[in-house]
Amino acid sequence: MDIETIVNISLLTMLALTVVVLIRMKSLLAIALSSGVYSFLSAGLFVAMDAVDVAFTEAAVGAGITTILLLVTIAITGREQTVSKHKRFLPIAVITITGAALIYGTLDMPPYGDAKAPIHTHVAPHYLTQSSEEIGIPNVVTSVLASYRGYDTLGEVVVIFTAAVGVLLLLGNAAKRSGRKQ
Amino acid sequence: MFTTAFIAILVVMFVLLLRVALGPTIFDRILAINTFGTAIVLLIALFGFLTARPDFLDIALLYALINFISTIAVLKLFRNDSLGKPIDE
Amino acid sequence: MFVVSWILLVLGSVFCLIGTLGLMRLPDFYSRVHAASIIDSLGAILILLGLITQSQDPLVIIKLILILLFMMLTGPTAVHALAHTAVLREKNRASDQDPEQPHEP
Amino acid sequence: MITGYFNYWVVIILMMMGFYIVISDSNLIKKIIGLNIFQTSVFILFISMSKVKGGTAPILIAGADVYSNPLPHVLILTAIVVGVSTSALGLAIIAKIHRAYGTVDETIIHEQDDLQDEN
Amino acid sequence: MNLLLQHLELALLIPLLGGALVLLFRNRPRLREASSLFAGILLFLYVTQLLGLYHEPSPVHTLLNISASLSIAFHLEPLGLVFALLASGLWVFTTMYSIGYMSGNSEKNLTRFYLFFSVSIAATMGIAFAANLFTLFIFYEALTLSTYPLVTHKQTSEARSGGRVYLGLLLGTSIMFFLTALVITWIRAGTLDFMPEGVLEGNTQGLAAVLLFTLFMLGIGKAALLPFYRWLPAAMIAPTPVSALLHAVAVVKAGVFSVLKISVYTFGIDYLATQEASGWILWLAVATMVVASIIALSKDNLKARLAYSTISQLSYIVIGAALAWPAAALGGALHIVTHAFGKITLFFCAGAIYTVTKYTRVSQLNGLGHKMPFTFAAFLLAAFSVIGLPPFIGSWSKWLLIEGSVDTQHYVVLFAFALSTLLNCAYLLPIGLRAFFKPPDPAQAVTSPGIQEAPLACLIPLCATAAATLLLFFYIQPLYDFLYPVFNS
Amino acid sequence: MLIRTLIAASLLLLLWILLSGHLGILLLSLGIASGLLVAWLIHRLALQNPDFSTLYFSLNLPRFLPWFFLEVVRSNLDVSWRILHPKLPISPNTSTVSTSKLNNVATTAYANCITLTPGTYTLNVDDQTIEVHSLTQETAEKLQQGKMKERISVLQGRLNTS
Amino acid sequence: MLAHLPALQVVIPLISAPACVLVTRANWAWLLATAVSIISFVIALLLVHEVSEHGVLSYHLGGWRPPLGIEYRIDHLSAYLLTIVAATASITMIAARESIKQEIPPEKASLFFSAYLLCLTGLLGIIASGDAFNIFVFLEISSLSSYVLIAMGRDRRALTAAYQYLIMGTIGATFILIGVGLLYMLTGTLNIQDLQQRIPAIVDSRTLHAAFAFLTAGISLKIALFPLHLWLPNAYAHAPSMITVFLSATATKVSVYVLLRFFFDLFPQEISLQQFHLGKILLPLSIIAILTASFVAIFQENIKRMLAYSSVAQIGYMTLAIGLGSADGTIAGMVYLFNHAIIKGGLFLAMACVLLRIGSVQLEDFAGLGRRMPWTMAAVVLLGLGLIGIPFTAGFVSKWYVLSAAIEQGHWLAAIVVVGGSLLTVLYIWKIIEHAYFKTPVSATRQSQVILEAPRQMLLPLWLLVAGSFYFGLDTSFSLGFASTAVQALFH
Amino acid sequence: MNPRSSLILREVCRLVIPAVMLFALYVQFHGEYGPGGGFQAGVIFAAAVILYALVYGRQKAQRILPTETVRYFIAAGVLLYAGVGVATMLLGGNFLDYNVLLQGHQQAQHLGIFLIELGVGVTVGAVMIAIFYTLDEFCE
Ligand code: NA
Ligand code: NA
Repeated sequence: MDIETIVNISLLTMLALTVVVLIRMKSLLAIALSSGVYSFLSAGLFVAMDAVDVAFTEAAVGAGITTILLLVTIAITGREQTVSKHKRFLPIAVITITGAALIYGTLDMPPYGDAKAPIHTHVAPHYLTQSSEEIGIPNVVTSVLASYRGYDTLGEVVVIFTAAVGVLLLLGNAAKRSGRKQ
Repeated sequence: MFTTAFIAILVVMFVLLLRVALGPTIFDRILAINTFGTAIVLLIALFGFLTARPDFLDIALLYALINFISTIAVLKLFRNDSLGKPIDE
Repeated sequence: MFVVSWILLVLGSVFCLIGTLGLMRLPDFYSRVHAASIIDSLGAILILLGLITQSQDPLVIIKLILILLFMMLTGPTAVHALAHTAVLREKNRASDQDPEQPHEP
Repeated sequence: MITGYFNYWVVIILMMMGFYIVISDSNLIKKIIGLNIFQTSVFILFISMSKVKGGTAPILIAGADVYSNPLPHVLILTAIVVGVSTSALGLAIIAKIHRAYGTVDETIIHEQDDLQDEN
Repeated sequence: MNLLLQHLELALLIPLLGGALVLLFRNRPRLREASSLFAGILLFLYVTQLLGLYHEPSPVHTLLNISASLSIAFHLEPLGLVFALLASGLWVFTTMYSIGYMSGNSEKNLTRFYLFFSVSIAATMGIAFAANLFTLFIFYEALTLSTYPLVTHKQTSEARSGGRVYLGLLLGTSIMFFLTALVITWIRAGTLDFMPEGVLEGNTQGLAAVLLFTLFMLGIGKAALLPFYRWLPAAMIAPTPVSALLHAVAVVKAGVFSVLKISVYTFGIDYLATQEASGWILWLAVATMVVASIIALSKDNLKARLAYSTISQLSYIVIGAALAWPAAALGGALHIVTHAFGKITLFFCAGAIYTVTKYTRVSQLNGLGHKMPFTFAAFLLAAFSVIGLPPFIGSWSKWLLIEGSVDTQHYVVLFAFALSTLLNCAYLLPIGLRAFFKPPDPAQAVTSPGIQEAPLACLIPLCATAAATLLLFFYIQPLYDFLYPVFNS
Repeated sequence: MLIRTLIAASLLLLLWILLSGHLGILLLSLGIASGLLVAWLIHRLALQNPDFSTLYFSLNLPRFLPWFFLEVVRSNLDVSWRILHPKLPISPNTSTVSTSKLNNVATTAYANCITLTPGTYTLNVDDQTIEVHSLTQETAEKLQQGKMKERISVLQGRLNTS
Repeated sequence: MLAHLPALQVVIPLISAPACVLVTRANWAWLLATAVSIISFVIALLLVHEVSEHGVLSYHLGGWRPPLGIEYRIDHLSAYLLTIVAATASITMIAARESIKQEIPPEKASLFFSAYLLCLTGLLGIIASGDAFNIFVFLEISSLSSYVLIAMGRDRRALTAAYQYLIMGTIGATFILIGVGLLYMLTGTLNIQDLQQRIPAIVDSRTLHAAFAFLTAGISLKIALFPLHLWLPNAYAHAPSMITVFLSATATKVSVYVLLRFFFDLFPQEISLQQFHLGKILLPLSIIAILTASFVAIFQENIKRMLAYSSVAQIGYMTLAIGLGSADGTIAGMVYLFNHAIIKGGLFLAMACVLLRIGSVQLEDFAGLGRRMPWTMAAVVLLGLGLIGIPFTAGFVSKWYVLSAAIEQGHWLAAIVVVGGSLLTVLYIWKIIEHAYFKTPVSATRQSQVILEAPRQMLLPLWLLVAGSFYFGLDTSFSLGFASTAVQALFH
Repeated sequence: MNPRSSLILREVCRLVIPAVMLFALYVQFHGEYGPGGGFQAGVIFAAAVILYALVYGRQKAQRILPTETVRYFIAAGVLLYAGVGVATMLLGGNFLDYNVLLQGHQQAQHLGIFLIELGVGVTVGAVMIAIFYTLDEFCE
């Protein structure tokens, strides 16, 4: 086994452990922080799988935003503990079925890293071979993101814009009110 | 050559994870998670060398810069019960 | 150069492992901070130095130095803030109970 | 077999654990965290697909000719943004729910609603 | 005059315009009622004009195509013309009668009443002239909906629950069975048009035909076959003119008219006979006839008794169709007319009695004949007609039906007719006889002293229709000749 | 003020060049623009020190680093030895050290250096003192001797010793 | 500019959303939203014309040919749906002013209308797109904005409803994402036409099965197909009135469109039906949906909630028609979708009128309303008849085609359920009519209360929908004609 | 509480916040060469502002970067992005077809990508800041 595989497997295992820990935790703060660990680990995993841009994004979001937003919300709602009134049976049934469906689905997947898989032979080669001519920048992820599929990225910006509109719309008034008070 | 370092870092991460799980205090967890950030920086830096792609260092640098924001935020929450108040109020 | 790099990496790894061991062995939060410091300081420094000695590209060296620099700037700040808050918390202990910290700070 | 599919299987397990949190936990914030885990696992699935053995990150450099597939990376970048947006919105709604109900526990909220129905 | 023939939608427009006028004059009661009456007379004149102009073969006039296979279309044919004439004619009487009745009982919401009255006549006209099953179905539903506000008119919780049963059963059966039958017909035959020979021959056999016919018969809830007859007694909560409208002019008549029309023009009488599709519907109708008669006998409430009587009489018509024999079917068709005159008179009488005395029960009527002689005389004449005694028109249709059952050697049916006739006598005659020959209840005489004959607006229509039951006996031949070709092509 | 902003901008430009490594016209001008923007933001956000203390301190820093590195190594070895020792010979305690004559920047550096050397870390900073947690009695005593403070106080230069 | 119509259809509302945020006056924001909705409608009509004239329109976003870039592909089906959504949007916005003035504080109006425009953008984008992942992105735009819009309801339950919808919707979207990812993994492409070419070759792959399963589950969640419908009743009942109008007429419809696009186009429909038994999944669920949801609707005291349950049932009709697996069934489903948008949109609009005037949509408060709000309640009656499926109304046409498709396929149970469901519809619609016309208010306060008829600005659109319900009950050349061309193209 | 208790944090942030901001801009403009781009840059920049708000208080951050301004930036980024698309349309290309922006197609692509990444960065940064502001204000 090469080191990449070891790192890969270790990180995946740790991810699973993190979630187990997270499920069992009751303190919301601890949970929010542990979700940060999950983000760390997945960023590491993305690096290990050559997805540098994704890792970068996960790092920025995980370390800079998600945890903060969770913490602000916890600040609002109080550091209330989860009353573990779990519904057990139905959820377990649902995840067993869904998981089984997915595992079943993996059986005909091209093995991990297989260069001959259709995914690596149809459209992607064009990006990798032609991008330097057609776009002229080394980061193919950026050329796909910003040019070939630039419209998706516009959609992405609109999504985040929507989130902002939503948050401002839902909570914005409180700001005005407290502003007037002072 | 990198293997040693890699394995060491992975072990460190496992143990830190254990500390996160065991606690027992919330501060133990925060400590472990904060150190986890260091471990990730090292892991990513090592990976850049393993694959001869030093581009990865930007990610490590990013973590080095902003990893402590969330730590500060948690502590702020403990101190002020809010994130936005000036820290010394 | 190669040997130097190798030594630095291995030493760094060893300190990291010792730090982890301390994290498990030491009895309370305030002591464990010291163990974590080992990873944050010499562990990180040595491994990054190992990488610096390894590379030829000046840009890479600069970035590694920047990483080191910022880590040394933010790391202790975070640890201090953490310890400071733990102390404050200990002082305000009576008021609120955290079920996941049954006996300590 | 193991190395060929290990990624996929662990990803599925992660996904299901995240999904489990979403549908089983009664704390609204924890549900959002579960949702995050669920989504992040899907991201890992996508990125696993993109990996080519012996390949490197799809930023063209001299001396490399096998690159991992950039397209899933692009898709996942978008999906991450979607995930963050969803979380932010969910948390905003939770904040308002807390103001309206004084709790973020689903069970208690339902109890309150039922009580209101009776009156 | 060809214009009249080409624009059969006029038959719908006239009552609808009447309705619009009613709405326009909602604050001026006299004008409102006058416009209602005026529309009725105009419609009647229009239909008589059509009768005069009618010649074969009549072209189908398509009002609008909804899709390739669905269209709203009208045509003229004897059965429909007769039904239209009957309905429009009786509408005039009913309107007249309502004016007297509604003001006599100081009912409220009269604008709504007259409006929906007009709309329901428009719907009836649509049924009468429908050139295809789809059009028939549309106006069948429209009739249900437009009569609902009339049934629920009193707005009491009793009225609402009556309305619920009314609407539920009629809409329910029509959507559940009628619509399904329609779709099946469309898929099987590829068309929904009414054809002189029917459209199903050659594409539907055996059990499928039986099933289809059954679906149609059950679907036409307005024909009040077992087990879907409950709506009719439930609707008795409505004011009496509405009952008249339901029982004689529009609703139930539209039901049995649809039964006949579908039997003749969708199935074809010959086809029905060869496929024996109507076999068990026949028995169902016979059972309904007898059972309803027996129930009628047990009812003390006058209008309820009349309602069950209607259920029983409707089965005559269904039997006419189900016997799948020309004479019987013709008898059924005639029975629509003859029963209408008889039954409308009976209801007018019941309404008149109620208007004057507020009595609703048979047992309260003792001795009233002397105070309301015209009313009760008319009642008796109509009863004779309904029973089927000569020289009243009822006897003609009954005779043809009996002839049909003999021709087809359905002796059980014959026996049932006999039994039903006896039962008719038993539940109808005592009402009139009791009024004339039994002494009044002394207690009642005290509580309601100044009883006199019904108001003129009520009396004129009921006398006119009663007279018609007698007079038309002698002028039935043109009607017979007019309808004959429909069943003997 | 303008000078401070310009100095900040040029330092930021330097950082940009170190990060970027590209010296093309476009990226360099973007770097200058970014430097100016951030410098302006620093001004707006009032992140500058009222004096040049940070700058002076940073310029003097290299003199201090070798000594400090050795200090770090020494303390690491010490704590490592204690962790590995089967009997875990530790005696955790808190003590205070004085920060008199150190300006804010130097105090911060002092506190962080204390934290960076395993065996001691800063718990709290007060007007004239730093509260320190030490793993053993000896490290606490060693810190009390004030060698580190001396070396740091040299770094802040002559400017202000308030 | 005609060549750019496919892009403009989506881009105009997209740009106007941020522009709307910058607008300060509530009325101007409304004006902008209304103008944009109407422009979208005009563009949709132009697209209908273009598609009828020239066949399928393909627009290469960014100038990259598919499958390299993202393609907007307008065929008959998309043009049909675009028209429905844009028309609903226009009518909703014209009617919206008064109601929103009452339900949304003026300082939030510009954000509110911006969120609405985003929702419109998302829905239009889903329909226009010919790229599986791009559909996901716009699906998220529409979903996120609808969570927000729903949460703006006055009752605090709007918040829990929105939250529940957010969770369920995100799970659904993530399932769709998994499905799309697996498809991409197997084929290397995201373009729907390209996928269609490549799927037959890999039809035996178990991964494809899994992809199909996840897409089905995800889309079913978005459609609110039984038993994944739980989010819908609360969301519709507590959302601001006009949002309920808009969403009920568009959101689930667009999800039904996605179902068709994925399973009858992306997956060649014979594969969906024969290999993956789509019909066998949809039919039983639809049947249960029709029966249970209609039944539950009967017992609702809150009319918006009643109508929401009715929507679940009506969606059952659409999926049932599609599940029949024949071209005729699918056409029926499309006609149903069109007509239901008109009828249910109208009914919810009437509820908006009622809510505006009496501040409640509880059944007991409807007593005597027929006299006090004659135009509104008359519209309720007429639209209710359409919902039941009374002839002359659009509702009849749709029920007719569903029924005939069921009988043609020999699916008798489905046929019985179709007509049985209509009967249940009679029951709950009649509860409203009975209260409005044949009951007098119980409480003295309600009796003495002065209730005005709804403002003309709402009545006009309402009656436009009523007229539409009757017009499309009589003239089916667009609703049926265009739908059959659209579906026939799918069935080749 | 003693104002010096957070001395270390404030002093360190004097250095870290500008560094993070510059790093954000670096990431913004180097997306074509390495990992990163508008989205990441926006997030990082927002993180810097959030850090400032954590240490010096949100209201101080708002005095310098008011909510209204942030709101304009939110819209401006999207408008910039979509505006590039509209511009390409007006110049005769398809929506977002950068090739019509300039003569050489690579330069044109560069310009297009530069502009849209800028749009992304502005919106994302502003959105994150706005969300933090709003949530935190709601907390009071
Ligand atoms: Na230390
Ligand atoms: Na990039």
